Amino acid sequence: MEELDLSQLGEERPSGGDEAQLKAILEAIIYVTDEPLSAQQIAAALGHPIDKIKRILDELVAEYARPEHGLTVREVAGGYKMATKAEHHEAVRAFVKKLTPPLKLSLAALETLAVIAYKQPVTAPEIMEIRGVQGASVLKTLLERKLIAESGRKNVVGKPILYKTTKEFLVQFGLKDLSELPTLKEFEELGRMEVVEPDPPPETKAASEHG
Amino acid sequence: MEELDLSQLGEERPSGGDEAQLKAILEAIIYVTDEPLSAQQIAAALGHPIDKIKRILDELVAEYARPEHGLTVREVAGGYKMATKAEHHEAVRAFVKKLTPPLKLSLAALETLAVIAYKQPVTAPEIMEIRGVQGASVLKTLLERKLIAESGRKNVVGKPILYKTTKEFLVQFGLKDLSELPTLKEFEELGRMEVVEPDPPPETKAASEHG
Amino acid sequence: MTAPLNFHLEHYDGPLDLLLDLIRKQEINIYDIPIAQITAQYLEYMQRALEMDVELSAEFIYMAATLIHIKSKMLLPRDPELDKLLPEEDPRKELVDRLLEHERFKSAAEMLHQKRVIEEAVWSNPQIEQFLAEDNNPGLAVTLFDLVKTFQVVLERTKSRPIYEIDKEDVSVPDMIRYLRNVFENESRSETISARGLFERQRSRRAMICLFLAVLEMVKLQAIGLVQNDSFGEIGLKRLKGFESAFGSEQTMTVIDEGYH
Repeated sequence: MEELDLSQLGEERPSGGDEAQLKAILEAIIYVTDEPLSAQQIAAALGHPIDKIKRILDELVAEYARPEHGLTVREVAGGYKMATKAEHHEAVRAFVKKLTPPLKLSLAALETLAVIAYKQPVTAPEIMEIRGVQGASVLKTLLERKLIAESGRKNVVGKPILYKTTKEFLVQFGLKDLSELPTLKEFEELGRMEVVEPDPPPETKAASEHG
Repeated sequence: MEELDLSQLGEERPSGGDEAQLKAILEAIIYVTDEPLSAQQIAAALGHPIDKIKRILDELVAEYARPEHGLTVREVAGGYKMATKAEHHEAVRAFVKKLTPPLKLSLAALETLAVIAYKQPVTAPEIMEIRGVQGASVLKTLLERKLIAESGRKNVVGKPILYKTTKEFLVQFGLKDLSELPTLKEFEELGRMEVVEPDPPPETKAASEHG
Repeated sequence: MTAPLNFHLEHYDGPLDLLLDLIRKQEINIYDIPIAQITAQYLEYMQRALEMDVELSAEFIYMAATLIHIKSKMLLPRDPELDKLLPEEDPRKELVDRLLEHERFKSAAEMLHQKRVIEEAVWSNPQIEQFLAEDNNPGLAVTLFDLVKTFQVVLERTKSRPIYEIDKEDVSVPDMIRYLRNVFENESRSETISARGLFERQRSRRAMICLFLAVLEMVKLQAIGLVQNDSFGEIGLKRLKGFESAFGSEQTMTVIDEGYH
């Protein structure tokens, strides 16, 4: 396939007259970089006189300083950097806190959940046996998230608790019922595992269990 | 960290200053977050009516669309997101450091993705039928990159897994929603136009087929 | 007939791709495909692929059969009277429909590619990290696919479980006694359990030593016995009558726990 010619998207060489264009480019550059960029660095990279760059940067600083902007272009450490205005930090922080977090699971939790999903009902020792990992279980996390529930006790000495997945589990993974879980055979048919990511050495895994 | 009472942030006090304040906060929020945020999410978290939030967001979109801005507030995957404008990519590229992880897809993967995008939910055998190729290994790539996801099973013999595109697909391809995709009919018309009718070379005349 | 194209032998992603390319490159009207010509070219491609040891999948051969079938159908003379009553469908129609459908999706793929090119020229620089609370530890946002894949990985790991030293504090003799108790409880009463099997399942030297001591403890308690059917044969562990009285209450374990503390 051919590369799309992006010059069609309306880029013109920033000429002396086209200050709006240059200002736009400066805005984009300051947004994109994490480290403060000095006027000199920018001027050198874009091939424009430093005075001109400095003047336009100052315009940007002044514009973003207006109260209707929540962002600011600041001069820090001899360079320019975009950031949120300090007076809105609490509002932003509160907002971020309220964002419904996606279902996040540690690798250990995901492994445990996978074992329960496919082997249910199953006891904690059995899960550990399958996972080949000893140490603190993540069952509590999964119970708290209502992804698994207790399902009676196994009729062996010690009567260990059996675990199964819940309705919430089905909802979270978009399953109508458990029979919709892909079988391992189906998974393998999706193409041989090309061992994409090398398995972390077992020591690290065991260590992270305890951590 | 104390929870800030967001209702202090200018609600129900219909003065221009408050609206400017709210706009500033919206700008800061969109700048900060990595997932596209829907107007509804923002309205719910800030405790403002959605109409008001939507109006101010549209103002932000319009303002950043002006050519003197190098940034844009885009509607992607049902939400709003800040990014640089594509037309400045050459100037910006020099300053970018590992911001967008590359997403390189093979032609086979793109075709499979196209079939899923248009026919979803769709099963692996149906995809293969359209593409005229066996082998589902690209499905694994697409699943791994979270561009597609399982979507239940089709109620036919064998209960094959159905696939659909994800929100990540919309984000990666810069789509507001699926309805933004051109219809398949549009492609058909494109194809028809390309058929440079008469004048087939003599030996290809249909008559020679039968003779 | 000589092929008008320079075939890129490995280029085609399936027979539909090859056919479309033959048709479009020669500017053939897709609604009136000269089937004999295309079939010949198609077969020539397959021949060349064969010569160059390019592996062609089954669907290339199936398509060759389809083309020959269509060709033969078109050669059959048709009864003009019957045609009036029961107009026969063009034998090429089904193939043409598939080709057109395939082509539409090729165009769609091209469109997606162009959208990606634009997205690759767009950068976003979220700064959410600065606003995340410290207790908001990042985890994995997971899908069903992740779940299956994880299970697969767990099973793979079970197969090739390596021996490694785990934390010294992790295994003790009482642990191993409990482990053995569980093993026997899950087996039928008369079953002999292979000692070698039990030891092979251990993942550290310490675990093996603890298991060995645990076996001795349980033999001492007369909960289990050792059996060997022939002089150099496998050693097996067998549950004895004393098993119940030894483990019927928690008392035995309490004593052992204290003894090894």
